[in-house]
Amino acid sequence: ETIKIGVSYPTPTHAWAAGMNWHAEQAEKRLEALYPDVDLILVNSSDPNAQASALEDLVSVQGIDALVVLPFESEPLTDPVLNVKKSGALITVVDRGLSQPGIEDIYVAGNNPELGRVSAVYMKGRLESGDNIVVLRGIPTLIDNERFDAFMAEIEGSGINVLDHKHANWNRDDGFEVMQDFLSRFPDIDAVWAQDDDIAIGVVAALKQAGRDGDGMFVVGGAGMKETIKSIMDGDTLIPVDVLYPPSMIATAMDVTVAAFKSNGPVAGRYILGATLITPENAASFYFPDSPF
Amino acid sequence: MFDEARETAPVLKADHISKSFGSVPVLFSVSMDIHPGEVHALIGENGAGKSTLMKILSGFHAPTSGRILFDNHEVALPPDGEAEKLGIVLIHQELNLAEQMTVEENIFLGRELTHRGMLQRDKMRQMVSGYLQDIGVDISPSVRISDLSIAEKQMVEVAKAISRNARVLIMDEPTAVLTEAETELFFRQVERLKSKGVAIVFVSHKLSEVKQIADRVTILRDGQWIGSQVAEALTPDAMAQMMVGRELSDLYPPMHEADVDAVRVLEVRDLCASGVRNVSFDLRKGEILGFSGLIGSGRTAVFEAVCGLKSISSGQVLVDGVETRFDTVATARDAGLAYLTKDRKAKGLLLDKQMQPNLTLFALPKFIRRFGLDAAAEEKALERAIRRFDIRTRDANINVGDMSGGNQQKLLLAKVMESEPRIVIIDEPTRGIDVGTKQQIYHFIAALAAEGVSVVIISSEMPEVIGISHRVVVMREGQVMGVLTGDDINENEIVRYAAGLKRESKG
Amino acid sequence: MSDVTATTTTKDKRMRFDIKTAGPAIALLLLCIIGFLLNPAFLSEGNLTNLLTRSAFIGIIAVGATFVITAGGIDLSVGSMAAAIAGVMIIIMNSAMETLGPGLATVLLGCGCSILLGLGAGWINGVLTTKGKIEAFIVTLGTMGIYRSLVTYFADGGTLSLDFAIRGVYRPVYYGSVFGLPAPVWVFIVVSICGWLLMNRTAFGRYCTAIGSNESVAKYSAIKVDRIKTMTYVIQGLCVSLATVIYVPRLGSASASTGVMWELEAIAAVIIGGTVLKGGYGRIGGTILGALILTTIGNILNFTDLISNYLNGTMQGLIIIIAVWLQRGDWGKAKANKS
Amino acid sequence: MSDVTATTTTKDKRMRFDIKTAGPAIALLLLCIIGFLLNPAFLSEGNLTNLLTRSAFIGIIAVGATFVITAGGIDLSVGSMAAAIAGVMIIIMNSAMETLGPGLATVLLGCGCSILLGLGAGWINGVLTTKGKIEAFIVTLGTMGIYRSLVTYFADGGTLSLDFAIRGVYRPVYYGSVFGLPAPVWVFIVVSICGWLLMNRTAFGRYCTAIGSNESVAKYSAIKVDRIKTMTYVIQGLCVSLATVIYVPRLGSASASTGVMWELEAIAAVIIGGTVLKGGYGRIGGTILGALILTTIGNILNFTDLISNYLNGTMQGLIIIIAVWLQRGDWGKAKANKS
Ligand SMILES: Nc1ncnc2c1ncn2[C@@H]1O[C@H](COP(=O)(O)OP(=O)(O)OP(=O)(O)O)[C@@H](O)[C@H]1O
Ligand SMILES: Nc1ncnc2c1ncn2[C@@H]1O[C@H](COP(=O)(O)OP(=O)(O)OP(=O)(O)O)[C@@H](O)[C@H]1O
Ligand SMILES: [Mg+2]
Ligand SMILES: [Mg+2]
Repeated sequence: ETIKIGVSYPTPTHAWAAGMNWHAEQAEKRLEALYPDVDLILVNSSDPNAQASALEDLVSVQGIDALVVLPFESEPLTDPVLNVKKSGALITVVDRGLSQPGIEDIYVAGNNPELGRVSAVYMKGRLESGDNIVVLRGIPTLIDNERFDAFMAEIEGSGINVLDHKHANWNRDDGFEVMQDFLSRFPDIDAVWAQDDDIAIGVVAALKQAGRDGDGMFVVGGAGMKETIKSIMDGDTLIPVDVLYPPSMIATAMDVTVAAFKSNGPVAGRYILGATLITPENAASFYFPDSPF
Repeated sequence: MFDEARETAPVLKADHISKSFGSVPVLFSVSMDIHPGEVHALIGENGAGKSTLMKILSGFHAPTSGRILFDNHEVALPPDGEAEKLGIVLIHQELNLAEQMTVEENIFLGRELTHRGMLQRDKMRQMVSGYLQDIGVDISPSVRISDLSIAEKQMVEVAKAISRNARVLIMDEPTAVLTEAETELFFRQVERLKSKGVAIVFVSHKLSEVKQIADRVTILRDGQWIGSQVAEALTPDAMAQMMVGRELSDLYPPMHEADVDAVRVLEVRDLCASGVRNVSFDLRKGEILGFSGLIGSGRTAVFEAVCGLKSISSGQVLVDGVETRFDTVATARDAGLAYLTKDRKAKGLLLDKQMQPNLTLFALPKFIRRFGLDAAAEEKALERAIRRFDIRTRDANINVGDMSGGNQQKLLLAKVMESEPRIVIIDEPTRGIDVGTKQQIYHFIAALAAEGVSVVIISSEMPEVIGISHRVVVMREGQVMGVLTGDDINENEIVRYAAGLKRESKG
Repeated sequence: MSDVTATTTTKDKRMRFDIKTAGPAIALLLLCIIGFLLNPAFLSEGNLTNLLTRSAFIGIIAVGATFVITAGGIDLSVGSMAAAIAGVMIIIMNSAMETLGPGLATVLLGCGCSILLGLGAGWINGVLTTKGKIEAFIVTLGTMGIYRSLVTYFADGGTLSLDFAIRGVYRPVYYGSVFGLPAPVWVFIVVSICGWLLMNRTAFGRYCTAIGSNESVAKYSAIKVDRIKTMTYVIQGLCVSLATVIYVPRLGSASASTGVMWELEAIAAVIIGGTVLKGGYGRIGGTILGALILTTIGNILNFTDLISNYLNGTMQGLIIIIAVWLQRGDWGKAKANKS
Repeated sequence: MSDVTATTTTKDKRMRFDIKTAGPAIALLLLCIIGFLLNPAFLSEGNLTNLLTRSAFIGIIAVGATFVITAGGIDLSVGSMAAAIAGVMIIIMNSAMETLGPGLATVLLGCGCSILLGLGAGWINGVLTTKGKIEAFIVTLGTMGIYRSLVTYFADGGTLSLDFAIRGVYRPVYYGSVFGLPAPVWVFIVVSICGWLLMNRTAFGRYCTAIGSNESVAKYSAIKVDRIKTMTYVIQGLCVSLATVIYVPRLGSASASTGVMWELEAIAAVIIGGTVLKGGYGRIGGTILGALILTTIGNILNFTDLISNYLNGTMQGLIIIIAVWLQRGDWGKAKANKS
C-alpha cells in the first residue's frame, strides 16, 4: 500500500510563497518518481481557519501517514496539528514552530531573528553613527515582529537613527507608496531596510523616481528572490546584498519526511537553516533561474 | 344606439380582447373603438378591468386573444411604452415617476432632446416650464419628484402626457387626487387636445366629470363589455346603474346630528410645522370633521405632524384634554389615533407583498400571541376585511401591486381600521373607488361615527366633504381660513375660503 | 367562490415555497454527488461531521446577516468583529485565569464578555447607521477597519493565544460531541431554529421585511424603523459573538488574519440562499443551505488534485455563480414583472 | 408669483448642490490642514504630485463604479480584474517583444489588449447580471474569485514581470510629466471629465439614474434597461483597463496581491462622494473627491509616527465614517421625511 504524505502550506500570494510552492511541486515530482509507493498530496489554504479545515480533510478523507505543514500562524494551528498527530501520523513542521513543544517529530526552519540581525550587522558595517535609515516592515505578524525586533536590537547603540518604520505588507505597491512618503518626509536617508525583496523592488522604484538613488544610498531586502540575486551577481550597488530565507526549505522537509519512511536510520530532529548573507561572491550558488522566486 | 354616421374612422380599436393573468381571466372579449377628436370615457367598478384594457391598448400588456387595430391595421403593439413612438400615450393609474429625479428629467425620460449627444437642458427646462404653466401648476422643473405632494406628482404626469404629441392619449384616473379647481384646468387642456384631433380615453370614478367631458362612454363590469353609449344620453345615475348592475340608493348616508356637548377628543392649538402655520381646531367624540382646501394647502401636513410623522416646531396637541406629543406613529396608534395616507403606493402598502402581511402590518401587536404571530387570527382578519370592505381580487395570492387601484385603496382602509382607532384621519378616503363602493365606505364612516369614533376626512372631492361632514375646516397656505357648520357647508362657501376670498377672524 | 380561492391559495403558497427552497437544495445535492464521485470518502461520517462543524461559523454569522440584509442594510464588519471579539475574549480569559483559575468560571466569563461585546459592536453599527444617518456600507466598512486594526494592536502584530490550561476546559465546545453531533453543530441548529422563528413567526421578522421592502410604508405603519434596524445589527453582533465562542476553542488564538473575508462569505451565503440583497425578502432556510454550499465547495476542492491549486478560486467563483443561477428556479422562463 | 417661486427654488437648489459637494470638499480640506500641521512637508510639491498620481488608480476605477452603482448595481471584481488584465498584458507584451521588438508597437499592443480585456470582462459581468438575472453581488463576487485565481495561475503564484527592455519605453506613461502634471493625473482628469459629461450631460447618465431610482419606471419609459445596465459594467471594465494601463509601468509587475481591496476602496470613494449605494443618484465630482480623500488618509498616516502602526486601520475607519458624516451636510437638523 502507498505511503500518503500530506503537504499543507499557505496559498502563495506573494513571490516568496510562490517560490516555496514551486520547490514543493518539484520535490513532489522528484520523490514520487523515485518512490512509486509514496503519494504526496499538496494542499494550500488561504487563511489559518481554512488550513485547519484542510488538515482535517487530509486525515478524514485521505488518511495520511505523515504531514508536512508550514503553518499559516503558529498559535491557531497548534491544536489542529495536534489532532493530526493523534491520528498517528508523523509530523514535520516547517518554518513557523508550533506554540506547544513536542508535537512535531521533525522541524525544518529558516531563522527569522537571524535575518533581522544579519541585516543589521551589514547596515552597521556600511553606515556610520549619525546616519539615518528607514524601515519598511511586512504584514503585522509574529515573523515580522521577530525580524524587526532582532534588527532593532542589533542596531541599538550603533548611533544609526531609525527615522521611522511602517508596514509595507511584503508588497511592491505598498513598498513604493510608503517609500515615496518617507522620501517626502525625510530629506536625508542613507539606507533602507526593506526586510523583503518584494518591498525592496517598490522602494527602488520610488528612489529612482525621486532621483535619490545615488550618493551611496542602498537598500537591503531579504529572502533571496532570483531577480535580486541576479542583480547582486551583476554588481548592482543599490541592492548590494540580500539575506537568505530560502523557500526551498519545504522541499528539504519533504525529503526528510520521506526519508523517515525509507531510510533505516533515525531522522527525527531539528534542521535550522541559516540566514546567509548573499554577496556578489557567493550569489551564484543561490540562483535558481527556473523558480518563480 | 351607436352614432353610426361618424365621419371619422377609429384610430385605435380593441376587437374582442380577452386577457388572463396566468389562469385567471380578467377581460372577456371586450371591444372598444376610439376616434380622433373624441373623449371616450371608460367606467366600471373596481377590478372591472379598465386599467388592464388600457395597458393592452398601449402595449404594456399583450392580449391573450383578440386583435388591436391601429389606423385600421392589425398591429402587435411594441412593449414597455415604445408604443409612444406610434403616438399612443398612457398615463398610468399608479404614478410612473422616478422619485429621485427632477420634474424635467422625468417628463423627458426616454426621449431626451440632444444635440450632438449632449442634452439640451435649457431647452428642455423651458419646454417643461411651458407645459406646467399650460396646466396651471406652479412647480419648478428642477424640483425632485420626491419633494412633491401626490397631487403635484399627478399634475407632472399630466404634463408629461400632454407633452408627448399623442394621437391617442389614454389617462387612467388622472383626476383621482385633484381638486375641482385643478381638474378644471386639466379639462381645459383636454379640450384643447381634443380640438386638435387627439383621441382621448379617460378612466374615472367621478361620474360627474365623465358627464362633463366625455363624448362617449364605455362600461365594463367584471371584465365584460356592457355597452358603449353617447354620453349625452346618460345621466350619472344611469352610468352608476350600468356599472354596478343595480339601482343605487342615496350615495350619502343620512346625517346623524353631531352631539355638540360631546367631549373633545383631539384639540390642536397653534400648531406650527413645515407647511403649517398656527393651525387650531378641535374634534369631538363621534364627529366627522372634513378638511378642505386646494392642493398643498397643508391639510396633510397638519395630520402628519399630529401623528408623529413630521416634527412640530411649536404648538400644542391635546388628546382627551391631556397634552401629548407623539414622536412615533406607534405611540399615536397606541393612543388610538390612526392616519391613512393618500399616497398608497409610496407610503401605504408593500406592493411586493400579498394582502395578508399588508393588512395586519399597522396593528401587528394585536396579533401577537405568546411572542409569536397568530397565523390563524391573521387569516381570520383577512377574511373579515375582505368581507367588510368588499375587496375583490380574482386571485387572492397576487402581490398587492397587481391588484386594481380601487381594491388597493380598500385594503389600505382595512389595514388602518385593524387597529380599531378612536380617532381616524382618512386622507382621500375614496381615491380611485367606484361609486358603489363609495357608498359603502360613506355608510361605513357614518357608522363608525355613530359608534363614537371621531373621523377626520381630508378630501379634494367637495361633494364628499359636504355630504358626510358635520363640520368642515378649510385651509389655505398652511393656515385655517375658517370652520363651517350646518348650512354653511356648501361649495360656494368652501371655495371662497379656500381661494382666500374670505377668512374668519381668529377667535 | 371565496372558499375555493382560499384553499388554492394555501396550496399554491406551499408549492411556491418548495420551488424556492429547492434551488439551493438542488445545488447542494449536485455538489454532494460531485464530491462523492471525486472521492467516496466524501460521504464518510468523519467528513460529513467536519463539514457541518465548519459550516457552523459562517452559518451562524449568516443567520444574523439575513436579518440585516432583509431590513435593507449590510454589514461588512462581521469578520473583523469576530477577530476583535476573539482577541478580547482571549485577553480576558488569560488574565482571569490568575484569579479564577483555569476552570469553567473563566470560560464562562470569556463567553459572557464575548456576547456583551458582540451586542455592543452590533449596536454601534446600528446606531451609526440609523441615528447617524450614514450609509451602512460606509459605517461597517469603517468599523471593519477599526476592529481589524484593534486586534492587530492588541496582539502587537502577532497572535493572541489562549492559555493552554484553559484550552483543556474550553476544548469540548468545539471538539466535543452531544448525541453524536459536534457541539458547534448544535449551536448552529439552535441559532437556525431561533432565527427561523424570529424571521417567520414574529412581528420582528415581519417588520424587518416591511422595512426592507419599503421604508416609508413601514414608517407609516407604526413601525419604529430605526429601532428595528438597530436591532438587526444587534442580532448580527450576537450571532458573530456566538460564532466566536465556538471558534476560539478551535484554534485557541486570534490574530489579524482571523475572520478575513468572512463578511463576503456570510453575505454570499445569504444571497445564495435566495434573500434579496436590496432587502424586503429574507429566507433563513436558504441561508443555511447557502452556508453549507460554500463550505462544501471548499471541502470538495480539498479532495482532489485534479485542478491546480491556483485555480481553486476559479472553481469557487464558477460554482457560486452556477449555484445562484440554479437557485433562481425559473430557468429560461421569462419573469417580466420581476425585473 | 410663479416667477418668485422659480427663483427661490433655483437658488435653493444651487445652495443645496453646494452643500452637497461641499461635504466631501470640506472633509478633504480638513485632512489637508491636518496633514500640514503634522508635517509641513505634506504640502510640498513632490508629495502633492505623489498624492494625485496615486489617487489616479482608485479614482479612475471609481468613476466607472459610479455608473454601476448609480444604475443600482455593484461590482466587486474590479481589483481582481485589474490584476488579471495587468497579468495578461505583461504576458502579451513579453511575448510580442520577440516579434515586434521592445518598441512603441509592443506597448500599444499591450494597451490595446488591456482595453479589449476590460471591455470584455465588464461585458461578462453585465450580461450575467442582466440576461442571467443573477444578483450583481454574486456575479461579481464570483468573477472576483475567478480573476484573482487566474492571475495567480498565470504567475504561478508569484509575480509576472515586464521585460526590462519594454519598461524603458513604457515608463513615461507612469513617470512622465506633461505641462508639469504626471501623465496618470492627466488620464484621471480626462476620465473624470468624460465621466462627468456622460453622467450629467447625456441621456445615458439620466437612464442610469432612472434605472437606479426605479427600474420599472425606466422600463415603462422605453429605456432598454438591460442594455444600459450592461453598458455600466462595460464602462467600469474600460475604467479598470485604463487604470491598469497606467499601473503596469509603475513597477512593471503583476501578482496575486495586485489590486487587493481596490473594489472596496473604489466603492468607498463613490459613497464618500455622495452617491447612494442603492442607486438612483450619482455624483462623479463627489467620487473624485472621495478618491482623493482615501488616498490622503493613507498618505497622512505615513507622515506621522504619533499613532501606532497597528492602529492605521482604526484611523482610516474613523476618518471615513467622519468624512461621510460631514458629507451629509445636515448636521443635527432632523430630516423627517428622508428616512
Ligand atoms: N399583473 C397582474 N397579475 C395578476 N392579476 C392582475 C394583474 N393586473 C391586474 N390584475 C387583476 O385584474 C383585475 C382587473 O384589474 P384592473 O386593474 O384592470 O381593474 P380596474 O378596472 O382598473 O379597477 P380600479 O378601478 O380599481 O382601478 C383585478 O382583479 C386585478 O387583480
Ligand atoms: N417637509 C416639508 N418641507 C417643506 N415643505 C413641506 C414639507 N412638507 C410639506 N411641505 C409643503 O407644505 C405644503 C402643504 O402640503 P400638504 O401635502 O400638507 O398639502 P395638502 O393640503 O395635503 O395638499 P395635497 O393634496 O397636495 O397633498 C405644501 O406646499 C408642501 O410643499
Ligand atoms: Mg501527488
Ligand atoms: Mg384601475
